[in-house]
Amino acid sequence: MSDRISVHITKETLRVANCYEHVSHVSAGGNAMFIGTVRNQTKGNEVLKLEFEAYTPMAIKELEKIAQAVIEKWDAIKVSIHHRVGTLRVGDIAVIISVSTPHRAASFEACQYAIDTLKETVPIWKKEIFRDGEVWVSAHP
Amino acid sequence: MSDRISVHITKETLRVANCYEHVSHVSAGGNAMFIGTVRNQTKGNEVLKLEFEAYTPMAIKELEKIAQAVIEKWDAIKVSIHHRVGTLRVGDIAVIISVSTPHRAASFEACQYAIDTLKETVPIWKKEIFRDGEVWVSAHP
Amino acid sequence: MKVKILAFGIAKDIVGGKSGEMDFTENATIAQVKEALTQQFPGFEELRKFSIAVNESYQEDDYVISEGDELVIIPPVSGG
Amino acid sequence: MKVKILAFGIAKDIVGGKSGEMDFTENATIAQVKEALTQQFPGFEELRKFSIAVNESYQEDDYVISEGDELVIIPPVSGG
Repeated sequence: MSDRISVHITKETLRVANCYEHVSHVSAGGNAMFIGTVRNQTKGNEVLKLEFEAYTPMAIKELEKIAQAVIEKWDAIKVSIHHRVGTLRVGDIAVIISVSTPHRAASFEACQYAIDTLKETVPIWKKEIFRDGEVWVSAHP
Repeated sequence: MSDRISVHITKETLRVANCYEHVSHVSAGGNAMFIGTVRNQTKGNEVLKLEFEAYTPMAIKELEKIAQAVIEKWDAIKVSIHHRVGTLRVGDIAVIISVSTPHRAASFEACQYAIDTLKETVPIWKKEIFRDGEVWVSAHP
Repeated sequence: MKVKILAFGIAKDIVGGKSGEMDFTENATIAQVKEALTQQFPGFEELRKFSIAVNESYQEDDYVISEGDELVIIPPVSGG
Repeated sequence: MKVKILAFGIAKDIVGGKSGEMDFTENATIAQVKEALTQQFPGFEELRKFSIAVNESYQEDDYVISEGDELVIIPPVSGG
Protein backbone atom coordinates (compact mmCIF):
# COMPACT_ATOMS: atom_id res chain seq x y z
CA MET A 1 0.00 0.00 0.00
CA SER A 2 1.12 3.51 -0.74
CA ASP A 3 2.09 5.96 1.99
CA ARG A 4 -1.18 7.73 1.22
CA ILE A 5 -3.02 4.99 3.08
CA SER A 6 -2.77 4.06 6.76
CA VAL A 7 -4.85 1.07 7.83
CA HIS A 8 -4.59 -0.50 11.29
CA ILE A 9 -6.40 -3.04 13.38
CA THR A 10 -5.11 -2.91 16.91
CA LYS A 11 -5.85 -3.79 20.52
CA GLU A 12 -4.34 -0.47 21.64
CA THR A 13 -6.28 2.68 22.53
CA LEU A 14 -7.01 4.77 19.43
CA ARG A 15 -6.03 8.43 19.45
CA VAL A 16 -7.50 11.11 17.20
CA ALA A 17 -4.24 13.08 17.10
CA ASN A 18 -2.38 10.04 15.86
CA CYS A 19 -4.92 9.28 13.12
CA TYR A 20 -5.01 12.92 12.04
CA GLU A 21 -1.21 13.07 11.74
CA HIS A 22 -1.35 10.37 9.08
CA VAL A 23 -3.51 12.49 6.79
CA SER A 24 -2.33 16.04 7.40
CA HIS A 25 -0.70 17.37 4.27
CA VAL A 26 0.41 20.79 3.01
CA SER A 27 -1.81 20.57 -0.06
CA ALA A 28 -4.93 19.54 1.87
CA GLY A 29 -7.77 22.06 2.03
CA GLY A 30 -10.10 19.88 4.05
CA ASN A 31 -9.75 17.07 6.55
CA ALA A 32 -12.82 15.18 7.70
CA MET A 33 -12.76 12.65 10.51
CA PHE A 34 -15.24 10.20 11.86
CA ILE A 35 -14.85 8.83 15.37
CA GLY A 36 -17.03 5.91 16.42
CA THR A 37 -17.37 5.35 20.15
CA VAL A 38 -19.02 2.83 22.42
CA ARG A 39 -22.45 4.04 23.50
CA ASN A 40 -23.78 3.48 27.00
CA GLN A 41 -27.03 1.86 25.87
CA THR A 42 -28.77 0.07 23.01
CA LYS A 43 -32.57 0.37 22.84
CA GLY A 44 -32.60 1.30 26.51
CA ASN A 45 -30.43 -1.63 27.67
CA GLU A 46 -27.36 -0.51 29.58
CA VAL A 47 -24.18 -1.63 27.81
CA LEU A 48 -21.44 -2.82 30.19
CA LYS A 49 -18.78 -3.45 27.56
CA LEU A 50 -18.24 -4.49 23.96
CA GLU A 51 -16.09 -7.20 22.50
CA PHE A 52 -14.75 -6.66 19.00
CA GLU A 53 -13.43 -9.54 16.96
CA ALA A 54 -11.85 -9.32 13.51
CA TYR A 55 -10.88 -11.74 10.78
CA THR A 56 -7.77 -9.63 10.62
CA PRO A 57 -6.02 -10.47 7.33
CA MET A 58 -9.24 -10.09 5.36
CA ALA A 59 -10.36 -7.06 7.37
CA ILE A 60 -7.10 -5.31 6.47
CA LYS A 61 -7.66 -6.12 2.79
CA GLU A 62 -11.22 -4.79 2.89
CA LEU A 63 -10.10 -1.63 4.71
CA GLU A 64 -7.42 -1.11 2.09
CA LYS A 65 -10.05 -1.46 -0.66
CA ILE A 66 -12.12 1.25 1.02
CA ALA A 67 -9.10 3.52 1.38
CA GLN A 68 -8.15 2.96 -2.26
CA ALA A 69 -11.70 3.80 -3.39
CA VAL A 70 -11.59 6.99 -1.33
CA ILE A 71 -8.37 8.04 -3.05
CA GLU A 72 -9.69 7.22 -6.52
CA LYS A 73 -13.28 8.45 -6.30
CA TRP A 74 -12.73 11.61 -4.23
CA ASP A 75 -9.20 12.49 -5.23
CA ALA A 76 -8.21 12.19 -1.60
CA ILE A 77 -4.65 13.09 -0.69
CA LYS A 78 -4.42 10.71 2.26
CA VAL A 79 -6.74 8.45 4.19
CA SER A 80 -6.35 6.55 7.43
CA ILE A 81 -8.67 4.00 8.98
CA HIS A 82 -7.84 2.69 12.44
CA HIS A 83 -10.04 0.09 14.09
CA ARG A 84 -9.71 -1.29 17.57
CA VAL A 85 -10.48 -4.86 18.62
CA GLY A 86 -10.70 -6.64 21.96
CA THR A 87 -12.70 -5.47 24.97
CA LEU A 88 -13.94 -1.87 24.87
CA ARG A 89 -15.68 0.12 27.59
CA VAL A 90 -18.35 2.81 27.23
CA GLY A 91 -16.80 5.95 25.72
CA ASP A 92 -13.86 4.10 24.18
CA ILE A 93 -13.08 4.81 20.55
CA ALA A 94 -13.78 1.82 18.27
CA VAL A 95 -12.86 3.39 14.95
CA ILE A 96 -11.29 6.55 13.56
CA ILE A 97 -11.42 7.47 9.89
CA SER A 98 -9.57 10.49 8.61
CA VAL A 99 -9.55 11.80 5.04
CA SER A 100 -7.72 14.78 3.56
CA THR A 101 -8.75 16.25 0.22
CA PRO A 102 -7.89 19.38 -1.76
CA HIS A 103 -11.46 20.70 -1.25
CA ARG A 104 -13.60 20.25 1.81
CA ALA A 105 -16.91 18.93 0.42
CA ALA A 106 -15.13 15.84 -0.89
CA SER A 107 -13.58 15.10 2.51
CA PHE A 108 -17.01 14.76 4.14
CA GLU A 109 -18.42 12.59 1.35
CA ALA A 110 -15.38 10.35 1.30
CA CYS A 111 -15.30 9.96 5.07
CA GLN A 112 -18.99 9.07 5.15
CA TYR A 113 -18.53 6.56 2.32
CA ALA A 114 -15.68 4.97 4.27
CA ILE A 115 -17.60 4.45 7.51
CA ASP A 116 -20.78 3.34 5.68
CA THR A 117 -18.83 0.79 3.64
CA LEU A 118 -16.80 -0.38 6.63
CA LYS A 119 -20.03 -1.24 8.40
CA GLU A 120 -21.19 -3.30 5.42
CA THR A 121 -18.12 -5.16 4.22
CA VAL A 122 -15.28 -5.33 6.73
CA PRO A 123 -15.20 -8.62 8.67
CA ILE A 124 -15.28 -7.19 12.18
CA TRP A 125 -17.95 -8.14 14.68
CA LYS A 126 -19.04 -6.70 17.97
CA LYS A 127 -20.79 -8.36 20.85
CA GLU A 128 -22.65 -6.15 23.28
CA ILE A 129 -22.52 -7.29 26.86
CA PHE A 130 -25.43 -6.26 29.09
CA ARG A 131 -26.06 -6.99 32.75
CA ASP A 132 -28.41 -9.84 31.80
CA GLY A 133 -26.93 -11.23 28.62
CA GLU A 134 -25.00 -10.57 25.45
CA VAL A 135 -25.76 -10.22 21.77
CA TRP A 136 -23.83 -10.18 18.48
CA VAL A 137 -24.82 -6.85 16.94
CA SER A 138 -26.74 -6.93 13.63
CA ALA A 139 -26.61 -10.73 13.38
CA HIS A 140 -30.38 -11.26 13.35
CA PRO A 141 -33.06 -9.64 11.20
CA MET B 1 -23.84 29.10 26.72
CA SER B 2 -24.55 25.56 27.82
CA ASP B 3 -21.78 23.04 28.48
CA ARG B 4 -22.89 21.36 25.26
CA ILE B 5 -21.15 24.10 23.31
CA SER B 6 -17.47 24.98 23.23
CA VAL B 7 -16.52 27.99 21.12
CA HIS B 8 -13.04 29.48 21.09
CA ILE B 9 -11.07 32.02 19.13
CA THR B 10 -7.44 31.80 20.10
CA LYS B 11 -3.90 32.63 19.05
CA GLU B 12 -2.70 29.28 20.40
CA THR B 13 -2.04 26.15 18.36
CA LEU B 14 -5.23 24.14 17.86
CA ARG B 15 -5.18 20.44 18.76
CA VAL B 16 -7.62 17.83 17.45
CA ALA B 17 -7.45 15.79 20.67
CA ASN B 18 -8.46 18.83 22.68
CA CYS B 19 -11.40 19.67 20.43
CA TYR B 20 -12.56 16.05 20.37
CA GLU B 21 -12.52 15.84 24.18
CA HIS B 22 -15.13 18.59 24.33
CA VAL B 23 -17.65 16.56 22.35
CA SER B 24 -17.00 12.97 23.41
CA HIS B 25 -20.01 11.66 25.29
CA VAL B 26 -21.24 8.26 26.46
CA SER B 27 -24.48 8.56 24.51
CA ALA B 28 -22.82 9.62 21.25
CA GLY B 29 -22.95 7.16 18.39
CA GLY B 30 -21.12 9.34 15.92
CA ASN B 31 -18.53 12.10 16.08
CA ALA B 32 -17.63 14.02 12.96
CA MET B 33 -14.77 16.50 12.80
CA PHE B 34 -13.61 18.98 10.24
CA ILE B 35 -10.06 20.29 10.36
CA GLY B 36 -9.16 23.22 8.13
CA THR B 37 -5.46 23.72 7.46
CA VAL B 38 -3.29 26.25 5.67
CA ARG B 39 -2.56 25.07 2.13
CA ASN B 40 0.82 25.60 0.50
CA GLN B 41 -0.56 27.29 -2.61
CA THR B 42 -3.52 29.18 -4.05
CA LYS B 43 -4.05 28.93 -7.80
CA GLY B 44 -0.42 27.96 -8.20
CA ASN B 45 0.98 30.82 -6.10
CA GLU B 46 3.15 29.61 -3.23
CA VAL B 47 1.69 30.72 0.11
CA LEU B 48 4.32 31.83 2.65
CA LYS B 49 1.95 32.43 5.54
CA LEU B 50 -1.57 33.52 6.42
CA GLU B 51 -2.78 36.21 8.74
CA PHE B 52 -6.15 35.70 10.39
CA GLU B 53 -8.02 38.58 11.92
CA ALA B 54 -11.31 38.40 13.81
CA TYR B 55 -13.90 40.83 15.05
CA THR B 56 -13.82 38.69 18.14
CA PRO B 57 -16.92 39.53 20.19
CA MET B 58 -19.17 39.25 17.15
CA ALA B 59 -17.32 36.19 15.81
CA ILE B 60 -17.95 34.41 19.11
CA LYS B 61 -21.65 35.28 18.90
CA GLU B 62 -21.90 34.02 15.33
CA LEU B 63 -20.06 30.81 16.21
CA GLU B 64 -22.42 30.29 19.12
CA LYS B 65 -25.39 30.74 16.75
CA ILE B 66 -23.97 28.04 14.49
CA ALA B 67 -23.38 25.72 17.43
CA GLN B 68 -26.90 26.32 18.71
CA ALA B 69 -28.37 25.56 15.27
CA VAL B 70 -26.36 22.33 15.14
CA ILE B 71 -27.81 21.26 18.48
CA GLU B 72 -31.35 22.16 17.50
CA LYS B 73 -31.49 20.99 13.88
CA TRP B 74 -29.44 17.81 14.18
CA ASP B 75 -30.13 16.87 17.80
CA ALA B 76 -26.42 17.08 18.44
CA ILE B 77 -25.23 16.11 21.89
CA LYS B 78 -22.21 18.42 21.89
CA VAL B 79 -20.45 20.70 19.45
CA SER B 80 -17.16 22.53 19.56
CA ILE B 81 -15.78 25.10 17.17
CA HIS B 82 -12.23 26.34 17.71
CA HIS B 83 -10.74 28.94 15.39
CA ARG B 84 -7.22 30.26 15.43
CA VAL B 85 -6.17 33.83 14.65
CA GLY B 86 -2.83 35.55 14.15
CA THR B 87 -0.05 34.37 11.86
CA LEU B 88 -0.32 30.80 10.58
CA ARG B 89 2.20 28.80 8.56
CA VAL B 90 1.55 26.17 5.90
CA GLY B 91 0.13 23.03 7.51
CA ASP B 92 -1.11 24.83 10.62
CA ILE B 93 -4.68 24.18 11.71
CA ALA B 94 -6.94 27.22 11.27
CA VAL B 95 -10.20 25.69 12.45
CA ILE B 96 -11.50 22.53 14.10
CA ILE B 97 -15.18 21.67 14.28
CA SER B 98 -16.35 18.64 16.18
CA VAL B 99 -19.93 17.39 16.52
CA SER B 100 -21.29 14.41 18.40
CA THR B 101 -24.73 13.02 17.67
CA PRO B 102 -26.69 9.90 18.65
CA HIS B 103 -26.52 8.64 15.03
CA ARG B 104 -23.66 9.07 12.62
CA ALA B 105 -25.33 10.47 9.48
CA ALA B 106 -26.40 13.56 11.43
CA SER B 107 -22.87 14.22 12.66
CA PHE B 108 -21.55 14.60 9.10
CA GLU B 109 -24.43 16.83 8.00
CA ALA B 110 -24.15 19.01 11.07
CA CYS B 111 -20.39 19.35 10.81
CA GLN B 112 -20.61 20.30 7.15
CA TYR B 113 -23.34 22.84 7.91
CA ALA B 114 -21.11 24.34 10.59
CA ILE B 115 -18.06 24.86 8.38
CA ASP B 116 -20.14 26.05 5.41
CA THR B 117 -21.94 28.59 7.58
CA LEU B 118 -18.77 29.67 9.36
CA LYS B 119 -17.28 30.55 5.98
CA GLU B 120 -20.32 32.69 5.14
CA THR B 121 -21.19 34.50 8.33
CA VAL B 122 -18.43 34.58 10.94
CA PRO B 123 -16.44 37.83 10.92
CA ILE B 124 -12.98 36.35 10.49
CA TRP B 125 -10.71 37.30 7.61
CA LYS B 126 -7.55 35.84 6.22
CA LYS B 127 -4.81 37.49 4.24
CA GLU B 128 -2.61 35.27 2.12
CA ILE B 129 0.99 36.36 1.95
CA PHE B 130 2.91 35.36 -1.16
CA ARG B 131 6.52 36.03 -2.12
CA ASP B 132 5.40 38.93 -4.32
CA GLY B 133 2.39 40.35 -2.53
CA GLU B 134 -0.58 39.70 -0.34
CA VAL B 135 -4.33 39.42 -0.77
CA TRP B 136 -7.42 39.38 1.46
CA VAL B 137 -9.11 36.10 0.55
CA SER B 138 -12.58 36.27 -1.06
CA ALA B 139 -12.75 40.07 -0.83
CA HIS B 140 -13.10 40.68 -4.56
CA PRO B 141 -15.51 39.12 -7.08
CA MET C 1 -24.83 62.88 14.64
CA LYS C 2 -21.31 61.51 14.86
CA VAL C 3 -21.10 57.73 14.73
CA LYS C 4 -18.09 55.57 15.47
CA ILE C 5 -17.07 53.13 12.75
CA LEU C 6 -14.70 50.16 13.03
CA ALA C 7 -13.16 48.44 10.03
CA PHE C 8 -11.72 44.92 9.63
CA GLY C 9 -9.90 43.00 6.94
CA ILE C 10 -9.70 44.75 3.62
CA ALA C 11 -12.10 47.45 4.86
CA LYS C 12 -9.29 48.62 7.15
CA ASP C 13 -7.09 49.14 4.09
CA ILE C 14 -9.87 50.91 2.18
CA VAL C 15 -10.69 53.45 4.88
CA GLY C 16 -7.06 53.73 5.93
CA GLY C 17 -7.37 52.72 9.56
CA LYS C 18 -9.01 50.57 12.17
CA SER C 19 -11.55 53.10 13.41
CA GLY C 20 -13.01 56.48 12.55
CA GLU C 21 -16.04 58.66 12.86
CA MET C 22 -18.64 59.70 10.30
CA ASP C 23 -21.41 62.26 10.40
CA PHE C 24 -24.99 61.13 9.66
CA THR C 25 -28.43 62.74 9.83
CA GLU C 26 -30.87 61.50 12.48
CA ASN C 27 -32.68 58.32 11.40
CA ALA C 28 -30.05 57.40 8.84
CA THR C 29 -30.37 53.80 7.65
CA ILE C 30 -27.74 51.17 6.99
CA ALA C 31 -28.40 51.70 3.26
CA GLN C 32 -27.41 55.35 3.68
CA VAL C 33 -24.33 54.39 5.69
CA LYS C 34 -23.20 52.06 2.90
CA GLU C 35 -23.84 54.73 0.29
CA ALA C 36 -21.86 57.34 2.21
CA LEU C 37 -18.97 54.92 2.72
CA THR C 38 -18.88 53.99 -0.97
CA GLN C 39 -18.94 57.66 -1.97
CA GLN C 40 -16.12 58.58 0.37
CA PHE C 41 -14.08 55.39 -0.28
CA PRO C 42 -14.58 54.08 -3.84
CA GLY C 43 -12.63 50.95 -2.90
CA PHE C 44 -15.84 49.52 -1.44
CA GLU C 45 -17.33 49.30 -4.94
CA GLU C 46 -14.70 46.78 -5.90
CA LEU C 47 -15.61 44.36 -3.11
CA ARG C 48 -17.75 41.29 -3.71
CA LYS C 49 -20.05 42.78 -1.07
CA PHE C 50 -19.89 44.30 2.37
CA SER C 51 -22.17 44.36 5.37
CA ILE C 52 -22.60 46.54 8.40
CA ALA C 53 -22.89 45.20 11.90
CA VAL C 54 -24.34 47.23 14.73
CA ASN C 55 -23.72 46.18 18.29
CA GLU C 56 -22.17 42.90 17.20
CA SER C 57 -25.00 41.81 14.89
CA TYR C 58 -25.53 42.05 11.14
CA GLN C 59 -28.17 44.64 10.28
CA GLU C 60 -30.29 44.92 7.13
CA ASP C 61 -30.40 47.96 4.84
CA ASP C 62 -33.56 49.37 6.45
CA TYR C 63 -32.16 49.34 10.00
CA VAL C 64 -32.12 52.85 11.50
CA ILE C 65 -28.96 53.76 13.38
CA SER C 66 -28.95 55.69 16.63
CA GLU C 67 -26.51 57.92 18.43
CA GLY C 68 -24.10 55.76 20.40
CA ASP C 69 -24.28 52.81 17.96
CA GLU C 70 -20.96 51.31 17.02
CA LEU C 71 -20.95 50.49 13.32
CA VAL C 72 -18.59 47.83 12.05
CA ILE C 73 -17.75 47.35 8.39
CA ILE C 74 -17.73 43.64 7.53
CA PRO C 75 -16.10 42.91 4.18
CA PRO C 76 -16.52 39.38 2.71
CA VAL C 77 -15.49 36.96 5.47
CA SER C 78 -12.92 34.23 4.84
CA GLY C 79 -12.46 32.27 8.03
CA GLY C 80 -11.95 28.53 8.19
CA MET D 1 -12.74 -33.66 -0.35
CA LYS D 2 -12.16 -32.35 3.17
CA VAL D 3 -12.18 -28.57 3.44
CA LYS D 4 -11.14 -26.46 6.40
CA ILE D 5 -13.70 -23.96 7.67
CA LEU D 6 -13.16 -21.04 10.05
CA ALA D 7 -15.97 -19.26 11.87
CA PHE D 8 -16.16 -15.78 13.39
CA GLY D 9 -18.64 -13.84 15.46
CA ILE D 10 -21.99 -15.54 15.95
CA ALA D 11 -21.00 -18.24 13.41
CA LYS D 12 -18.49 -19.46 15.99
CA ASP D 13 -21.34 -19.97 18.46
CA ILE D 14 -23.53 -21.66 15.83
CA VAL D 15 -20.96 -24.22 14.73
CA GLY D 16 -19.61 -24.58 18.27
CA GLY D 17 -16.00 -23.64 17.62
CA LYS D 18 -13.49 -21.52 15.78
CA SER D 19 -12.53 -24.04 13.13
CA GLY D 20 -13.59 -27.37 11.70
CA GLU D 21 -13.60 -29.51 8.61
CA MET D 22 -16.41 -30.51 6.26
CA ASP D 23 -16.61 -33.00 3.45
CA PHE D 24 -17.65 -31.82 -0.03
CA THR D 25 -17.82 -33.37 -3.49
CA GLU D 26 -15.37 -32.16 -6.15
CA ASN D 27 -16.54 -28.91 -7.81
CA ALA D 28 -18.84 -28.00 -4.94
CA THR D 29 -19.99 -24.37 -5.10
CA ILE D 30 -20.36 -21.76 -2.38
CA ALA D 31 -24.14 -22.22 -2.69
CA GLN D 32 -23.70 -25.89 -1.80
CA VAL D 33 -21.40 -25.01 1.08
CA LYS D 34 -24.03 -22.65 2.50
CA GLU D 35 -26.74 -25.27 2.07
CA ALA D 36 -24.69 -27.93 3.82
CA LEU D 37 -23.88 -25.55 6.67
CA THR D 38 -27.53 -24.57 7.12
CA GLN D 39 -28.59 -28.22 7.10
CA GLN D 40 -26.03 -29.21 9.69
CA PHE D 41 -26.44 -26.05 11.81
CA PRO D 42 -30.02 -24.68 11.65
CA GLY D 43 -28.85 -21.58 13.55
CA PHE D 44 -27.67 -20.12 10.23
CA GLU D 45 -31.29 -19.84 9.07
CA GLU D 46 -31.95 -17.32 11.82
CA LEU D 47 -29.21 -14.95 10.68
CA ARG D 48 -29.93 -11.84 8.63
CA LYS D 49 -27.54 -13.35 6.08
CA PHE D 50 -24.13 -14.92 5.93
CA SER D 51 -21.34 -14.98 3.37
CA ILE D 52 -18.42 -17.23 2.65
CA ALA D 53 -14.93 -15.92 2.08
CA VAL D 54 -12.28 -18.00 0.33
CA ASN D 55 -8.66 -17.02 0.63
CA GLU D 56 -9.53 -13.72 2.33
CA SER D 57 -12.08 -12.56 -0.27
CA TYR D 58 -15.87 -12.72 -0.45
CA GLN D 59 -17.01 -15.26 -3.04
CA GLU D 60 -20.35 -15.49 -4.84
CA ASP D 61 -22.69 -18.49 -4.79
CA ASP D 62 -21.39 -19.86 -8.11
CA TYR D 63 -17.73 -19.93 -7.05
CA VAL D 64 -16.29 -23.45 -7.19
CA ILE D 65 -14.16 -24.44 -4.23
CA SER D 66 -10.96 -26.46 -4.53
CA GLU D 67 -9.00 -28.75 -2.30
CA GLY D 68 -6.77 -26.66 -0.05
CA ASP D 69 -9.15 -23.67 0.03
CA GLU D 70 -9.76 -22.17 3.44
CA LEU D 71 -13.43 -21.28 3.79
CA VAL D 72 -14.44 -18.64 6.29
CA ILE D 73 -18.00 -18.09 7.47
CA ILE D 74 -18.77 -14.37 7.61
CA PRO D 75 -21.96 -13.59 9.54
CA PRO D 76 -23.40 -10.03 9.31
CA VAL D 77 -20.51 -7.68 10.11
CA SER D 78 -20.86 -4.99 12.78
CA GLY D 79 -17.59 -3.07 12.98
CA GLY D 80 -17.31 0.66 13.56
